[in-house]
Amino acid sequence: MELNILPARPEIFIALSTMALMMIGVFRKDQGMRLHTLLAVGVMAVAGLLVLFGTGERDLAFGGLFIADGFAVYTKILVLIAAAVSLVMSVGFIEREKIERFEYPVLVLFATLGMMMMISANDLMSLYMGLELQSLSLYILAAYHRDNSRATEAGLKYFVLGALASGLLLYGASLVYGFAGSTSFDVLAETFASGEPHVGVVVGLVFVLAGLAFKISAVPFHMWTPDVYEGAPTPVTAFFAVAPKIAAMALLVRVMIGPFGDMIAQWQQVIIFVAAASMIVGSFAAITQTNIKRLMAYSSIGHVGYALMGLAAGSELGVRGLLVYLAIYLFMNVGAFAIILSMRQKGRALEGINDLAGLSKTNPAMALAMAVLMFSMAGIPPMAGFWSKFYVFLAAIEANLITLAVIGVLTSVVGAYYYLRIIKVMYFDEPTEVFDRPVGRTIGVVTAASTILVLVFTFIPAPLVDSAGVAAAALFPG
Amino acid sequence: MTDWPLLSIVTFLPLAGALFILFIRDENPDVVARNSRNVALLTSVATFLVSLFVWVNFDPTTAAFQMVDQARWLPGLNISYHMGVDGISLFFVLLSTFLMPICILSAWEAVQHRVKEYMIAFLVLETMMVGMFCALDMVLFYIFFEGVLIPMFIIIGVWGGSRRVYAAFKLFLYTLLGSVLMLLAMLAMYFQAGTTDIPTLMAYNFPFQLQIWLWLAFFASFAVKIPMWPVHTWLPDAHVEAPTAGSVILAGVLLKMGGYGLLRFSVPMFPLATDMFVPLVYTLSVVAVIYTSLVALVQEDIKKLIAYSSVAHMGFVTIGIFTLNQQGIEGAIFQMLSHGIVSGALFLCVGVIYDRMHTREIARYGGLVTRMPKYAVIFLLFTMASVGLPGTSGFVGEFLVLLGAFQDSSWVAFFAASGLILGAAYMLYLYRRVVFGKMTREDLKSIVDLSPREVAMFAPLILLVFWMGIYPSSFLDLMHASVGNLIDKYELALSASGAAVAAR
Amino acid sequence: MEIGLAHYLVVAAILFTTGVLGLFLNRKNVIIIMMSLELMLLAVNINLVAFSAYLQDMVGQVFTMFVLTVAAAEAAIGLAIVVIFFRNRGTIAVEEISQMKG
Amino acid sequence: MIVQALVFYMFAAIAVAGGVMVISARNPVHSVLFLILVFFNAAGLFLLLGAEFLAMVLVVVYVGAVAVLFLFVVMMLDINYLKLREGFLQYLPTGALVGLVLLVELGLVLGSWVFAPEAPAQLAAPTPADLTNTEALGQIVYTQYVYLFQAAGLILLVAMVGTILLTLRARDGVRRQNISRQISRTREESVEIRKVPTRGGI
Repeated sequence: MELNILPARPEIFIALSTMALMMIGVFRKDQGMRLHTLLAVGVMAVAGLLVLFGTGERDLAFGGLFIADGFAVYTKILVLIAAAVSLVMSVGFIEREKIERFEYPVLVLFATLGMMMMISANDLMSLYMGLELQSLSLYILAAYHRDNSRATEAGLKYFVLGALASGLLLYGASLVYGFAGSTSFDVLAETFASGEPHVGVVVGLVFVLAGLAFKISAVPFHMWTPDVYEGAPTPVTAFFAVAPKIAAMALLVRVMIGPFGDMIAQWQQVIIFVAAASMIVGSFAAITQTNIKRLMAYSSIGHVGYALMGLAAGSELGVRGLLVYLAIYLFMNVGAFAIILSMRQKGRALEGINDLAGLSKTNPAMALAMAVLMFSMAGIPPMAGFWSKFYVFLAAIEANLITLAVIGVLTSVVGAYYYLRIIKVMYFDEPTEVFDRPVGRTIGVVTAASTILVLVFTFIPAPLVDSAGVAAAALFPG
Repeated sequence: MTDWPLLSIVTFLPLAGALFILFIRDENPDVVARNSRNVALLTSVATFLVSLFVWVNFDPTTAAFQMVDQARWLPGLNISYHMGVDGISLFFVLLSTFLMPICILSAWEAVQHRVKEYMIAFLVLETMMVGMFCALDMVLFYIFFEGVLIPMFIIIGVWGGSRRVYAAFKLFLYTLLGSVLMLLAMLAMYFQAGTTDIPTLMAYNFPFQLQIWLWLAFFASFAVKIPMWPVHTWLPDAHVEAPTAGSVILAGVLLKMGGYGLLRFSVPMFPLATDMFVPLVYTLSVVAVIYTSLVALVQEDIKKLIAYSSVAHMGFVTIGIFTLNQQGIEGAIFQMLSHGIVSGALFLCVGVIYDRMHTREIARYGGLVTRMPKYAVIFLLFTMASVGLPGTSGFVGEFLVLLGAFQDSSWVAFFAASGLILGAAYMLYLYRRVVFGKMTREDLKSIVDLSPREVAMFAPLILLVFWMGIYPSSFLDLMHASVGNLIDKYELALSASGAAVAAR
Repeated sequence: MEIGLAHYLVVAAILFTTGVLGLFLNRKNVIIIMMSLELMLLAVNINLVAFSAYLQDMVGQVFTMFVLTVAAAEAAIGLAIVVIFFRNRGTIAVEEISQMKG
Repeated sequence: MIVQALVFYMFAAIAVAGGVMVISARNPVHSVLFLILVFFNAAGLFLLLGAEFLAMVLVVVYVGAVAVLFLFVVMMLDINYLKLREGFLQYLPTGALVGLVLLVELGLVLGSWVFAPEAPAQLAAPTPADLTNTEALGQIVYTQYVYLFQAAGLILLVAMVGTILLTLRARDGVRRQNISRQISRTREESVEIRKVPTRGGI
């Protein structure tokens, strides 16, 4: 039996260095997390290089349990960027809240490792293990601020619903295994390619879908999102909003297009429904929110709906649209959360939308960045957010999903309303008090970088779209 | 000079100016404001000068697109960066670049807070407007078309009147709602025709069923933008709350985007659907002309009155476009240009007295002629132009539209003509109430006449109103080829489909 | 009477349903909720082992083994979160969990 | 054969009944005890299916560790459990109905279970005939599935880190025995000899 561990180099590297980081943390006496954050980001950077300079070809490791291909390269890079940036941003916040422990970066690393394992899963079992490694780390991170009752409640809710999702997913996986006699994606794909699958498999597929829908917080499995986003410490929320979403979305795409690719007739309707419902709930429920973290939660539900539109199309164009969407979603969210993280007055963290009042006068640069990001999230050209929607709508129209596309554009108008509300608060309202100056430059750099990326994408779309195209092509051989 | 990417320069020069202003920094806010104003004025004047080169280089003998820039843009899709002008779009470009320096001048003293942001917003707006008129790719067009909303939202929301937030949201959401459907239609066209290139699509024959849906989707967007009755309600709000320069641009250029869109997309790309929907458009336009004129008569707010008059005038434009003959369409284009200048000037006139009295209520004014003779003359001139007095630009457009309409349907012409009379009524009524009569208010006694800066602002507008009114050929001649081509293709498509039906 | 695969699957289905029901009926008591989760995982395990036996394949049992491992880890973390939640609140009732609607 | 069926029905019935009791018992301690009962019977079902190793693991790990952990937490947290049961009956009818529907549906699907025709040919690890269950598992878990084995290790590590991070706290004001200090005390620092003058008081 061929093990061939080389394609898993980045994962192995992260696993080993995370353990090394834990050792360092245990033997060092002081409680600071700066050193660990720095090292963790270094680890992610090296892992990113290992991912990038892998072959990029389809390659199996560990006897087919693990797959490295173009799709994995693209999504892993996104996940690593998301994790590294949100980790860097969080240092200032965590230090000010006096909850710094070296375990924080370590857990982020473990979660990232889990995400990469999910992305590279080529077997129901490795899917499950990756998912759980990620989820367990995230449960802990959600409750990380253990003396804060909101954070612990967020952790508890996230745990209960996440575990429920895992249970549903597993039950579905067991049925799929029971029918096909295999858990390997390749074998499953072959089995389902030939003829009508047994109704038990369809039930299993629905259970798997439900479990994964929980992880990407798609409607109707979204209830945990607002509470967890609001309750968890803001840096953790920033992390939650991007990295796990991207990873779970990538996993969903791989599972649906790979092993269940020939069962599209069975899952397409479900995905269409989930996408439409997510867009509707995400836009309408966000209107009445006053807490910006809650708003971002509903916003992310809506964005998941739009991205799912690409999957609903079930085509290579659709997957490419989804991948472009994820990348742009990443940059927009990272930038927005950088600004949310710097919302502080007199050492107290603020979370109300109205606390942004008059930001255009007190901090014009930050307000401008936030305005650009909000317009982008609303999907107004020429910001990048428009293109992310453009590519998924393109795929939806190609696949003749006209109704879904119409629902999409109409909800995007509703969504525009609440993004505009933030701009209105910043630009049209009178300022309250000035925010504290952020410590260090990281927040500023992250904000500026993401804003510029969002603006520049219109002019230079090729690099991102091309690499997304390569990644999508990896899922559609031949 | 022709080798230069002239249109790209005209489009992106203001953006460069905006970026430059963005980086102006100084301890003293007055210095920042002064520098911003100067840079903005310089940039907009320079842009106007460059756009004059476009006019000079324009070849009136051909209907093809000229001064074309094309570059690879979106990978994997047949969507490119493609710019060019023809006889239809040329003057809209010039109108935008012409009005912009005037807008900036008008805000010289009226805008005192956040000058830097104000100038940036206007320059970005100019880029979007010019780009929209030059774009020869649907996706590119859409980006500029939607992008206009961003600076407009900020302009109304930050520097607007008391209900600015409501007006800004209404403007944004209304127009966005209209245009997202257009986006879907564009994507559908992409999959049907395999490209989003406008010249290619103009030559493409869409199936009739599809044409109807696409026409409706495009119409949803353009009707909101024009605005046509009954989706015009955002316009009075936006106009009333917008700052003077915002109103000028709104009336002068933004409303024309809808009319331009009809000429660029609906008529040439969906001729069969256009033919089918002519009665609908006529009905809506006639209702708009008469209804909004009546509404304008009873307005208490000067800006609101002019806003409703804009809706009525744009009703003429849609009538003209859908007559689908040479006079009608040229008249519509001419009417749009004329309305852009005249209504822009009228809003400037309102701005002048608003800056002094800080009210737009008609009842608060009266007898201005005694204190402001220069102002009274200029206001009269533009009122007359708006009414359509022969010799002014307004006459030519309305006359041509009526001429075109008469060929198609005498009833439409009749209703449109009655709209003209109503238009004269409300404009003159407005003028009488504001300028004539007794000066009863104490605070009006100290009002001062136009400053040299304001005269300088109005001078080019006056000049143009007379030029267009007395010698319209210098504009109309450049349109003939393109409009003729548009109509030829339209009739060809109609007869081809008629032949197809007959052959069946 | 022959005991077939379906018998085991039905037992697992009953346990699974019981688990799901327990989760939704005991909306306030987190400890019972966690035990319901354990029941669900047990049902999955019975499924997997039954399939493994009737397919004559070891993979199902391997899967079960890892599910057991992960479930243990999950229980440990869940209980840890319950403990700190209790420390902060003095109760283990989570009100908003009642928002869950299937 | 009949014996096997009887044993199956016994295990299955007790497991199901125990499961119902887990979610409906008034006292969480009872719930935990019923959970243990369910695990024992599930282990019995595993034995019937020939999975001896997993049966043992279920008893050792689940009953020995997880269930005891539950019991420990239930007893440690001093909670008025009766209050927490409010609302249980309120939702019972709808819940039971939904559950019944789900169950019937699952039953219909599962009752007519078939394997894919290709399934026997594509087994990744067919059960070897000549090995015991434990040996067979051992032979593949460390080779074919070493990736998952390592991943499981990482998951347990995360669980350990997490529980320590969340619950361990160094309390102030708690006296702890420091043995090395105790035994390294010298006479000089511990005892002071004072000469107390007689009849003078201190």
